[in-house]
Amino acid sequence: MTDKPLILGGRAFTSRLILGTGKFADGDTLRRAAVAAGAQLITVALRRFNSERPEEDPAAVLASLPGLTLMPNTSGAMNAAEAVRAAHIARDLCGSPFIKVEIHPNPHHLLPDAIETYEAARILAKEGFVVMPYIPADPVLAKRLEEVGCASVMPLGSAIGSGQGLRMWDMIQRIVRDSGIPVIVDAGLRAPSEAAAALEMGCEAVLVNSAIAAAEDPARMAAAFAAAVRAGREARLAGLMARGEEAVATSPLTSFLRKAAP
Amino acid sequence: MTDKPLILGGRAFTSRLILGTGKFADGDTLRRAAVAAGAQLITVALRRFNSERPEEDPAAVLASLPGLTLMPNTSGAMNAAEAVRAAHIARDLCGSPFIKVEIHPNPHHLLPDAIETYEAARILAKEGFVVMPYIPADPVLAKRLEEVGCASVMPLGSAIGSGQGLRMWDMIQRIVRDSGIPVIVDAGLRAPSEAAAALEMGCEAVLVNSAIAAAEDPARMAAAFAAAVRAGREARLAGLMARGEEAVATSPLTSFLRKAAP
Amino acid sequence: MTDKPLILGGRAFTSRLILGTGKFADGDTLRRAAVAAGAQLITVALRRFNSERPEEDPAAVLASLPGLTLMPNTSGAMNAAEAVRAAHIARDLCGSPFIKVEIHPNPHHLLPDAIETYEAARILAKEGFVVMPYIPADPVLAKRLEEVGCASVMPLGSAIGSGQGLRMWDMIQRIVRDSGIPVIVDAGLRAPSEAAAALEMGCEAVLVNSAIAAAEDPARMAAAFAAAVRAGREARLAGLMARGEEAVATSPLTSFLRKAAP
Amino acid sequence: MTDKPLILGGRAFTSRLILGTGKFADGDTLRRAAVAAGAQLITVALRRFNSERPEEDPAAVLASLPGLTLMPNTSGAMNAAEAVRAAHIARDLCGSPFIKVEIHPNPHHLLPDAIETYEAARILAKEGFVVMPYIPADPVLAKRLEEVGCASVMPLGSAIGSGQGLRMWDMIQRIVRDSGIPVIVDAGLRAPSEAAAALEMGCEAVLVNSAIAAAEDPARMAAAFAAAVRAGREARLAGLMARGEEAVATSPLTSFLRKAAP
Amino acid sequence: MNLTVNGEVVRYDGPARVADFLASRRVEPGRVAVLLNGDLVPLQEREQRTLSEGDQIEILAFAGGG
Amino acid sequence: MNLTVNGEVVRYDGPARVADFLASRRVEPGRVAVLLNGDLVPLQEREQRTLSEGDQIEILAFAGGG
Amino acid sequence: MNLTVNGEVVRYDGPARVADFLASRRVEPGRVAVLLNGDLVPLQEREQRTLSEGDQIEILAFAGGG
Amino acid sequence: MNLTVNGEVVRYDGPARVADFLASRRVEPGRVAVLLNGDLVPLQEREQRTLSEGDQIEILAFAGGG
Repeated sequence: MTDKPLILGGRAFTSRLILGTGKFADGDTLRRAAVAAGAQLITVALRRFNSERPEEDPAAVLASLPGLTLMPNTSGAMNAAEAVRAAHIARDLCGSPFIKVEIHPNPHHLLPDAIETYEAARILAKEGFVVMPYIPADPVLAKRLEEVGCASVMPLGSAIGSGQGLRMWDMIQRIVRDSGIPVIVDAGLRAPSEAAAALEMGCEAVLVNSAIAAAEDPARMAAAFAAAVRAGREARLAGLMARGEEAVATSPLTSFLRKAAP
Repeated sequence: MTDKPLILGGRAFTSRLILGTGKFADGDTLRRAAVAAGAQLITVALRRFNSERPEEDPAAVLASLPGLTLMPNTSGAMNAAEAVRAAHIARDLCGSPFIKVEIHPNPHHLLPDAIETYEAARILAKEGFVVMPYIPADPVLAKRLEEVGCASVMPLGSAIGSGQGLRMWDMIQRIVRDSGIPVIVDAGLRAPSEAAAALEMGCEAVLVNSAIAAAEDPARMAAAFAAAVRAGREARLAGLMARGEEAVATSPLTSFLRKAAP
Repeated sequence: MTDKPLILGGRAFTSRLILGTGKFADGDTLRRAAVAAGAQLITVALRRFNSERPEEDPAAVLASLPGLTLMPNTSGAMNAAEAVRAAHIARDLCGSPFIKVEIHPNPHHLLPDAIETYEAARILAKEGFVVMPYIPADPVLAKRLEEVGCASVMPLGSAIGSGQGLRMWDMIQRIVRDSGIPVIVDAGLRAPSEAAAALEMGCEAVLVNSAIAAAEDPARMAAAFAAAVRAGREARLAGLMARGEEAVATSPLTSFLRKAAP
Repeated sequence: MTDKPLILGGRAFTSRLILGTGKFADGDTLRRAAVAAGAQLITVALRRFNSERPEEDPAAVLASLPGLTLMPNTSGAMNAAEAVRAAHIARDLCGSPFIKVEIHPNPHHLLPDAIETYEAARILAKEGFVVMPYIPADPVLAKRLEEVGCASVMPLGSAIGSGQGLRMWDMIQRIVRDSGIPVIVDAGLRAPSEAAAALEMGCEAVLVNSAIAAAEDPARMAAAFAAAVRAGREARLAGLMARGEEAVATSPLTSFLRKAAP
Repeated sequence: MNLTVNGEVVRYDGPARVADFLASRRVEPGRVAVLLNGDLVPLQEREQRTLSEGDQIEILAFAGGG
Repeated sequence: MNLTVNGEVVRYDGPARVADFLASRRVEPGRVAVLLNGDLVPLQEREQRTLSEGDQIEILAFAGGG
Repeated sequence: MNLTVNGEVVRYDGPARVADFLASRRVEPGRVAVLLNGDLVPLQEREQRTLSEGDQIEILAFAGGG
Repeated sequence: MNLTVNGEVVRYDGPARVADFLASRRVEPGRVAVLLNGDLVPLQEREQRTLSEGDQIEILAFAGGG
């Protein structure tokens, strides 16, 4: 039961569960969740430094864990120029070439702006970043992002933090079918079953944050997601049965029960 | 991360994946799948003895595996009387008190007959069987089966062998909410993610056959189902986040990116 | 654009929208909704007479409308015997042979009891009633009810009054495919589009109550349901296009736009 | 039961069913469908002139019908420049200021290109066209198209010609909630019920082609769509009941049936 | 005499025929069904049937229902 | 004697005990259930019970099933 | 002269005005758009504009489309 | 001198080097990025670059984010 690792920006990841670090109650909860998730790629956001609460820095909280790669996001950026600027700041801060391009001008639905995201991704890919854009589930956009050098595309399952799961199933499936780069579902997942479903349909990984941070027991939920992601991946490799419209018997429908009667 | 075992008929099961034995290519494939699934409860069907192919008997094939409990089904029975008769024959044959009551008079859709199933279950429960009825996703019927002494109810996810997954989600959820006995999804599952979802919503186990037997690599798929079932169970115990209609930010939406410009 | 009428109990109905009379704000609202719906078959319930509010009787409220057939229901009955008793009382009261058999012992979900409903329907059909049972979306049960002489089967779309629409789509479709008597969706519809969908898939009528009574403008909503039911029926007769997995161009994909450039 | 007309480009339309003219068997079938649909706005495509089959021109076929506005599409355009060029040609040909901007570079899924569509729409709106872009169900893109002066946005229900209906329901709902211009569902509808549902959720119109042209009886189906669109619109104006999770009784659940027994 | 009417004990001293009793309660005859000690009393029998001490009477009518 | 075994008529002239009959058909005793004229013949009774002309015998085993 | 019309090379020796050329091809003037070497030739200019050897002409019309 | 630090005007009279200023605010140097009048000041330049009256400084750090 061997599997190839997930390759992003030339690095090999055996974990297919990317962990977001927002909304955790405290650093200890985050650390235990990260361990339970077996996460190797971790998102962080930029904010103004607050000298009163320096311990909030998830990079510091997780510094002692081996084998983590940081992926800063550009959250807060309203357009391509701001996202490019955020990427530069983030790279200065942690040295990681990974950048999650995330441009969502509307604070009510936090849905990504296709046009600005495309422009920022194009520029940052040229500059050598490992660009991972958070995008609408739009197959044409996904293909264009591949063409300008993105390392992956990360379509939303549903709105950030909504927990509505894989509402964009149809379009994600089309993205997967055409994509030459890894497709990673980002945002909206609520349950490990949804993460497993994403892997089963051919996504290469999922990015989960709220569903773990807002669980009653975040570390236990992180472990559940990790197991579900592995199960979904294994199922993909094991070849799912075809779906049919009709019933197909699994037991012999013999008639001896009638005939046997005297 | 501890969990209580699943109790059925006074026996404790740590595995929540019940394996059906139909449709496997051969005994070896079945045996390897059973091992990979970690199955402790296994369904078998009755048929007329065929001296040409005695090795087909799954009870014989799996005899060397420790800790298995057999659960014969009454497949082929068209009414309560025939199902009761099948149960008697099966108990004579293997000694197991478990019986999966399965009465589906229509060979096209193989959907269960509520009235005959109820009658057979009532009789067999009185006779001391551990009765596990395969039923429509009907909450009132489920409650009545509990009242006559069934050990569990096993509503269908969708039609047997169709691989359409958890189409009956709504009604299964209502059954789970009201039930004092374990609810086990039986029939229709195609993917490990669906099994995980059943456990997440509070089902105590799933019964899977076609999805494993008809996978390209049955043993690998069995392992994937086993992992997904555990993940779904763990997620249930870890407390899933609430589902919302609206987006909720996971990253700070600060405005420094704009203000920073001179 | 001709259509055959719906035949129930030997009577021909040109309207395929059956109206429930519960929950209306007052008699005038009910009367205007009934007119707007063009209803020909109307459900009513039994209750103890209240001399303080005799005007509540919907049969009295609607007495002036021509061409109405009353269909009392057995709501409140907890088992077959009570439902049979209610049917006798109702027939004494209005003389109509129509009876909606409705047995839902659980006041939380109001879901029908398959076993009691079957028993009551069997008895009442023998006694000559035009039996219209409210049932779970259970194809085997539906077939058995046809065999004992019911005039139609009325599977639920979703729980009574929940407005969740056609959640039981799959099983209703199987009922329709096999049924020799009219299938009528009863309960759970919220929007005219759902009523249209029921007719499109081959149901012969729908029974609507809450969606009209609880609308902001009940008469206008009744008219909308009536129009949608006719549209759905017409669509059924006009032959819906096949559903596909793939896109199919509706416009010529010519290349002159490129070639035209000098 | 009055309604305001739909205003697009300063013109008032009482019909909310826009008809596409592709795939019809012949001109007569198209003409009868257009009449039955009551269509006031009609899409046409550009192609190279074929002197062998001049009668294929739908503008000629429909010329005798009063009150029709033509809306050429830019089908075949692979990018913004080609779409702008197609718009110019189309305006020269029919004089109509309406243009359906449709840029789908991938012939397999025919999904729209957000970036090129945005660019073409921006240019054409500035030039004074009444711009109606066919778009992915992307709320941010929709808002930006409104800001550059589009007359409406036309998100896809599902892939063109697939007949999969309102798969993009969630995102279309978000578009409707935020939009200051009419939202029109274009592509993928198969059944009148789906058109009604679009209007119920607040879309101002639908564009239908394959579902009518590929029906067994196109004129009858056109009439069914027209009726369903009116029903959906009326339902929107009549105020749909709230959707709930729980059952709510429509009949009194009195207990006289039990107490009455001596 | 004392009667139990729709579950409540009431005193009634008018004429004993069911029809008279119903009239005393302002009941429109064609709009109700009557159970006397559990048995239906159809409209045409209400002039004949009489009430006695302790009888249980149910008067039922239609109400809105779905 | 002639027997009907799993629906087919067969000629059998061996010893009349059920156990002997089963052995003649290469049946592993613990893997089948036996119905003789519709009645179950448990394992422990197969040495005693005997077959007669015209008996109907069903020999049943487990097969794969879900 | 040789022209490329809708992508095909054709020989044309009639009068050189666009309108004449269109008439030679049985085109109803109000039902087509014309591109001459990539530029639109509106209806009112087709009497003036003339064709030359090697010109590329596109004649476009409406077709059914969604 | 007066500086605008993360949007707020503050008085600062310590040594003018960026590194000194950061130290005065108990900032762990490797955990922040610094923008001086909109330009990034990388870690290795903070010993050289100095602050002047009216400068705008942004000090940025990582926070939890998804």
